[in-house]
Amino acid sequence: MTTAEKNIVLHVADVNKSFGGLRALTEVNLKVEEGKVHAIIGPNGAGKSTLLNVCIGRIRPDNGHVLFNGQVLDEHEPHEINQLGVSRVFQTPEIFADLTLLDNVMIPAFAKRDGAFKFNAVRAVAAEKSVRDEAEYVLQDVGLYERRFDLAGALSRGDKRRLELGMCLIQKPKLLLLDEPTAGMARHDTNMTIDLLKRIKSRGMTKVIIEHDMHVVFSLADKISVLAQGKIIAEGLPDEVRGSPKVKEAYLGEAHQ
Amino acid sequence: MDALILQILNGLDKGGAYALIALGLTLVFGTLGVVNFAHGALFMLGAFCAVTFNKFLTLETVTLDPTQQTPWGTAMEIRTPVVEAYLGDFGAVLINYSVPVSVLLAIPVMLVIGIVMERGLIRHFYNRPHADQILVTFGLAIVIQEIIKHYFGANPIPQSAPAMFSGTAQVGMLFGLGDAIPYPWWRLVYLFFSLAVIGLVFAFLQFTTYGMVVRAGMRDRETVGLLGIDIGRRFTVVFGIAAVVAGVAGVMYTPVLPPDFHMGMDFLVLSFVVVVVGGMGSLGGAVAAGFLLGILQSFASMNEVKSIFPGIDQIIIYLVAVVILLTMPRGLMGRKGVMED
Amino acid sequence: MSKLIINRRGLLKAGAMGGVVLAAPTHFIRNAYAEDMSCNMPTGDTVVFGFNVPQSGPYADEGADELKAYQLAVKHLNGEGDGGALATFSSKALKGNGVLGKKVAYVTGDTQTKSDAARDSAKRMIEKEGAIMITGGSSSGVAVAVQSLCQDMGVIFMAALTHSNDTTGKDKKRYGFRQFFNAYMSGVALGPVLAEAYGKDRRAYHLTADYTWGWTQEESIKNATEAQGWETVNAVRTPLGAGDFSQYLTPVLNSGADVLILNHYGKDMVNSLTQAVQFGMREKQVNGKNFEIVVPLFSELMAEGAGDAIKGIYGTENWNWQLDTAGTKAFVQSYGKEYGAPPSQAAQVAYSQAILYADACERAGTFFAPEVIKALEGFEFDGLGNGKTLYRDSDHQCFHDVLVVQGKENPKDKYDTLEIKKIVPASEVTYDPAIFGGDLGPYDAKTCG
Amino acid sequence: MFSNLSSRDWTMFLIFSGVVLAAPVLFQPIGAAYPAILQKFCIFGLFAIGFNILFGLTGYLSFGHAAFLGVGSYAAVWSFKLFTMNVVPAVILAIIFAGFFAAVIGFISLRRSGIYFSIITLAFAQMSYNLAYSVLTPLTNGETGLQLSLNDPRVIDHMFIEPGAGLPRTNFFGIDVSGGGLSGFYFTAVLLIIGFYISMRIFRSPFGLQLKAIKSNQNRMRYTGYNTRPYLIAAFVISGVYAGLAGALMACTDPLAGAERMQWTASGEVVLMTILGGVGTLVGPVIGAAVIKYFENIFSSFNDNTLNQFYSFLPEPVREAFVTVSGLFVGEGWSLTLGVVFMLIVIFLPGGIMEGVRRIASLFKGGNKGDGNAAVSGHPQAAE
Repeated sequence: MTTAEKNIVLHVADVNKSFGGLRALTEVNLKVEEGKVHAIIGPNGAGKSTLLNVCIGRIRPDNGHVLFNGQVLDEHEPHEINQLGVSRVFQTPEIFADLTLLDNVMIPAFAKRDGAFKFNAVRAVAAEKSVRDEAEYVLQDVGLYERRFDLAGALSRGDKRRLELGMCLIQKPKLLLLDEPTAGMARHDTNMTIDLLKRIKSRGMTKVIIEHDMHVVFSLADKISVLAQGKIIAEGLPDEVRGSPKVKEAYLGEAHQ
Repeated sequence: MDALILQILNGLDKGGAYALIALGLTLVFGTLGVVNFAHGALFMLGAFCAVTFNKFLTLETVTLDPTQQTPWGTAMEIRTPVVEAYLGDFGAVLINYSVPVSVLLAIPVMLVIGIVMERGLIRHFYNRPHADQILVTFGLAIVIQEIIKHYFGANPIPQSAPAMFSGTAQVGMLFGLGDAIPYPWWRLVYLFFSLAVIGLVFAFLQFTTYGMVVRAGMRDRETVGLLGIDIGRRFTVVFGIAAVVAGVAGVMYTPVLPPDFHMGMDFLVLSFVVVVVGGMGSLGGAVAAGFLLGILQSFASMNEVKSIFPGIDQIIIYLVAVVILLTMPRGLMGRKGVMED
Repeated sequence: MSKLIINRRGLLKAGAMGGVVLAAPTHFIRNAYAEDMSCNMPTGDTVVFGFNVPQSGPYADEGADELKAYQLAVKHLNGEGDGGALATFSSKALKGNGVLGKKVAYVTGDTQTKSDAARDSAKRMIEKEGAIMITGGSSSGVAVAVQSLCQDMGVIFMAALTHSNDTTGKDKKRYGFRQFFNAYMSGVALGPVLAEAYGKDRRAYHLTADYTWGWTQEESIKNATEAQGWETVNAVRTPLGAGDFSQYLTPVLNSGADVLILNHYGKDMVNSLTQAVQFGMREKQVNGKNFEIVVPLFSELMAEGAGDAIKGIYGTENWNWQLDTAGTKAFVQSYGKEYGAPPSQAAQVAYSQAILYADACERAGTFFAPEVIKALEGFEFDGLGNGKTLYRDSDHQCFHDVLVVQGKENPKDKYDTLEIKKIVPASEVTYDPAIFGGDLGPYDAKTCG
Repeated sequence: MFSNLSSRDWTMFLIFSGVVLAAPVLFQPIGAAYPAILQKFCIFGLFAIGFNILFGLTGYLSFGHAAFLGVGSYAAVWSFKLFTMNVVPAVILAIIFAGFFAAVIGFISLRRSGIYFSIITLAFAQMSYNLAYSVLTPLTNGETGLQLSLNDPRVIDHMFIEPGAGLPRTNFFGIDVSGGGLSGFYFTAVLLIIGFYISMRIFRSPFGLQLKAIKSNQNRMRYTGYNTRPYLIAAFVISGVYAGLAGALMACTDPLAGAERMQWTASGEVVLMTILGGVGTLVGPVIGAAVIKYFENIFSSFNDNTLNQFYSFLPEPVREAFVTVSGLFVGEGWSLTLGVVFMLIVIFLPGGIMEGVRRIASLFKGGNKGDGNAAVSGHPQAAE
C-alpha cells in the first residue's frame, strides 16, 4: 500500500460537483499511478470532461480534493497547475490559430523555461536557438515539421489536435490529460495519433485519457476507470473492465436511451 | 421631498432617452455582432426628420420688393408661406403638431435608411474584426454628420412642442404637495413615449415569430442559421427596427434639446456606456442601465451631494460604470461570451 | 527674442558643479542679426494674414461668419468692393492699396474650438504659409492658447470672440490684442439695467458652465448684481456640454430665488435656456415677483438657436448690427450686399480686428511687430462700429460702448432677434487693469524657428 | 545584437529612419514639410506605435489612452514650470507619471476583457478629462490649459541663469525644442525612431509572441502555464508610457497642456489611426497617424483661393464648377473627406493601409501566394 501511495501522481479524493440540481460528479475517487496510461471511459454525460476540468482548475469541486504529487490542485489557478507539471489536450483543439505552428510550440516551451511570467522582451524569438530546436524536434515528432511556417488555423482538425499534443509534449509534463484525443478523426488520423501516443508512452509521463473509441482505449491504457452518471462504477486492468457486467449495462443503458 | 421627486422625474426622463438609444444599439450588438458607431447618427437623423418636416411646412416663396430696402441696402424680401397657406387651417394645426406628426414620418424614413445602411454597408462587415466595424461605422457617422451640417448649418434649430404640451403639469397634486412640483408636459410625454416604445420592442421580440427568431439569433447565431432560416433578412429588419427606435427617440427629443448636426456624437459615448453597463446583448439590461444611470446622474447633480463630493456630477456615470463592471463581470444582465474577446 | 545672459555668479556655479557643461544659455544670445526682422516679414508684393476660425464643431457657424468678415476686410484693404467701414474709420492711414503697398492675401485654418488644433493651425499658417498676423477664434481657451503661442513665435494675435477676463487679464500677452468686451464689462453694464427692470430686491441663482470663462463671468455678474443690492442664493457649476440641464434646473424652482442667471454660451446656453422656459420659469411667481431669466452674454446665432425662448431675456453684446453709428451702417451695408444677411457681432469683431491691424502697420510704417504693437497700444479710434474706442496700452483691451440687449417679442425676421435696450458708455465699463494682474511680457521680436 | 533582428527587419528599420529623418525634404511636394506638422507626425506616430503594442498584440482595445497622453503633458509642463526648461527631465517625469497612472488603471481595468475592458478604460479617461477641465483646475488650469508663466519658479534654471525678459523656450541642452524650427522636429524624430526600434524589438521578442498568443487564445495561454495578467499589465504600461512620452513631446515642442487632450475623441483618434494604418503592423500606425494629421492640418487649410489657384489651368466656368465641388471636401469639409477615406479604406483594404502596401508589393513581385492568403483570411497579418 505505502509503495503504491508513493507512486500515485494524481489522486482525486471524494470529489463532488453539481451544477444547479444536476450532480455531475458524486464521490469520485481516482488514483493514477506514475508512468501509467489511465483511461476514463463512460457514456456521454457521465462527467468525464467535468472530471478533467476539475483536475486543471477550470472548475472548482464542491467538496473533495484533487491531489497532484501530494499537492492540492483545486485551489490553484490554471497556470499554476500547468507549472506544477500538468498539461492538457482539449476536446476541441485549443491552439493559437493566428500564429505559425512553430510559434505555437515555442510558446509552451517558454512557459516551461521561464515560468508563469517573465518579461522577456530583449532577445528576439529568432535568437532563442535552443527553444527553437526543441520545437522543431517536437514538430517532427508529431509529424507537422514540414508545415512549421503555416498558420495553425489552417490545419485540419486532426492536425490541430496533433499540434496541441505537441504543445503539451514540449513542456515534458509529469501528467498529461487527454480529452478524447481522436474524437472526430478519420480512421487514418486516429491510427496516426495512436501510434504517436504509443511512441511517447515510453517517455515516462503519466497520462489520463478520456476516450470514446474503445479501439484506442484498449490499445493504449494500462488501467481503466468507468464513469457513469458521475460515479466510478468499475476500475481495473483493460481485460477486467472489458468483462464487467456493470460496464456493459452502463453502455447498453446509453444505447437504449 | 419635492426636490427628490423632481430629480427622480428628471432621472426617469433622462433614463428614457438613454434607454431608447441604447436599445437599438444593444439589439444590433446582440443579433448582428456589429459595433455600430453610427448609431448616434441615426438618432440625429431622426431629429432632423422633424426639422425637415417643419421646414417643409414653413416653406416660403421669396419675392424681392425693390421699393423697400433692408438696412443693408438690398431689396426687401417679401416672404409668403406656401405650404401652410395651401393647407389653410390644417396647415396651422400641422405646424403646431409637427413634432408628433414627424414621428409618423420618421418611422418609414428611418426604416428605409436602416435597411439601406444594413444592405449597403453593415452586412459586409458581419464577419470582419470589430476594429474594421468601428472604423467603417465611425467614418459613416462623420459623413452623415457633415452632410447634415452642410445643409442645416452647425447651429441648433429649435423645435417647439405642440402648444397643448408646452406648459407645465403640476405633478405635486398627485402627492398632495400642491404646486411645488411643476414638470414640463412634454417631458412627461417623452417619458411615456419611451416606455411605450420599449414595451413595443419587447412585445415584438416576445410575441411574434419574427421576434422569436431574432431572440434565438441573439443567443446562438450559428445554430439559427443552420436551421435554414433566412437569418440575413431578419438581420436587415432588426437593423431597421434599431434605426427606427433611434430615429423616433431623436424626433421626440427635439423640443427638449434643439437638434444640431453634432448631437449624435454627443450621445454616442454615453449610449455605449449604458449598453455595456446593462450587459452586452441584453435588452432588459440596457433599459435598466439607462434608467439607473439617468436617476443617479440626477441625484449626483443635487447641491447637497455636490457640496460633499465636488465634481461628482461630472463623473458619476463613468464612476458607476466602473464600479458595476468590476463587481458584475458582464454588466447588469449581460450574457457570457458576447463581445468578451 | 528672449535673452538670458549668464552672469558671473552663474558661471562660477556652473564651474563648481564640476565640469557640468551647460550649453543651455548660449542659444539665448543668438540672433542679434534679427533685430529689425519680425517673424515672416513680407518680402514680395503680398502680405499674408492668417484667419484661424472654428470650421468644424459646434461653433462652425460663428467661424463661418468671422471668415466672411475677414474676406470682406481683405477686399476693402485691397481697394476692392465699396470700402466698407474704411470710409468712416477715423484713421485715414489706409489707402485701399493693401498694407504698406503690399497686397493682402490670406490663409485659413480650422481651430475646431480646441486649443491644440488651434495652435497646430496657427503654427501651420506661421511656419508654412508665412502669416504675419493671426486672428480669429470663438472661445477664450483657444484665444489664450493661441495668444501665448503667438507671443512665443513673435507674431501678433488679434483675438476675435473671447469674453473671459483672463484674455487681457491674468493671461494677457504683449502680442495679443482684444477688441471684444469681457465678462467684467458685461457685469458692470448689465447690473444697473437689471436693477432698474427687476428691482433691487432680487435673489439670484447662477448656473455656470464649469470652466474658466464661466467662472469669471459668474464672479463678474455676481459682483455687479450684488452691488445693486441683489442677493446670490446659489451658484451651481454645470458640466460643459451637459445637453439636458433638467437636473440643475429643478432645484432652482423651490430655492426661493426669483432670477436665474445662465452663465452659459453656445449650445449650453441654447439648451439650458430652452429647458428653463419649459420648466415654466417664465410664468412663475416667486416672492410676489415675476421669475426672470438673464443670459449675460448673447450672440445673435445662439439667439436664433434658442428660438422663442429668448424673448424678453436680458443680456449684453459687444456690438449689434442695429446700432446707430456711421461705422455700423457702412459695415452692415457692405456686408449685407456681399452676403445677403446682416453681420453678427462675431463678424464685426473679426472685421475690425483685421482693419485695426492693417492700420497699425500702415501708421507704424513697418510690419516689424514691436513697432506695430506700439502703434496699437493706446490707439484711439472711431468709425468701425463701436463708437469711440481706446486700445488700452496696459492690457491690450479695447474700451468702447457696451450694449445691453433684450430678446425681441415680435421679431420682423430671423435677423431681428435682439433689441438694444441701453448703450452703456465706455467710461462706465472701464476698470483698473491691476485688478486682474498678469504681465504683458517683452516687445522683443522673435524669429520663426 | 545583430542576430536579434533579421536582415529584413534591419532594412525596414533603416528605410523607416531614413524617411523620418529626410521628411523635411520628402514631404515638401505634399505641403507637409513645416516643423509643426512634422512634429505632430512623429508625436502621434509614437502614440499610435505604443497603442498598437497593446491593441495590435494583445487585442485589448483601450478607449482611454488619451488620459496617459494628458498626464504626460501635464507632468512635462509642470517640470518646465518648477524645475527647468530642459526637456530631458520633463520627458523622464512624464514617463514616470504616465507609467504609474497606466499601471493603476491597467491593474483595475484588465480584470475585464473585450468591450467591458474598453468601457472601463473609456470611463477612466472621461473622468480624468472632466475633472481636469473643472475641479482639478488648480493643477491643470482647466479649459485654458496649463501654460508657462513669467513667475514660474524654475528652480534649476534659476541656479544657473538669470531669467530673460520673455518666456524661455524648451531646450535640449541648449538646442531649442519649442518655438518651431527643425531642431524641435529632429528631437521628436529621434525619439520616434527609438520608439519604433523598441516596438520592433518587442514585436520580435518572446514577450511579443506571448502577447500575440494572448490575443489568439487567452485560455490556451492559461492552460499552458502563463499568468496572463502580468503580461497584459506590462503591455498596458508600455503603451501608456509611449502615450506619456508622446504627451511630453507635445509639451516640449509646444509648452501647453490642455484637458481636451484627454477627451474620448482623442482616445478614439489613436484607435482610428492604428486601424487605418493597420492593426498589428509595425509601420502601419505611424502611417495612419500621419494620414489623419495631414487631413486635419492641410485639407482644412484649403479655401476657395487655394482651389482657384490649383485649378488655374482650367477655363473659368469649368474651374468654378470644380472649385465648388471640391470645396465640399476641403476647408471646413475636411472631416467629411476623412470620413469617406475611413470608409473606403476599410471597405477595400481590410487590414488598413498596410494591407494595400502589401498588395502592391506582391503585385510587383508577381507572386500571388502571399496575396491570396491575406485576401482569404481577411485579417491583418503579423507585421511586415
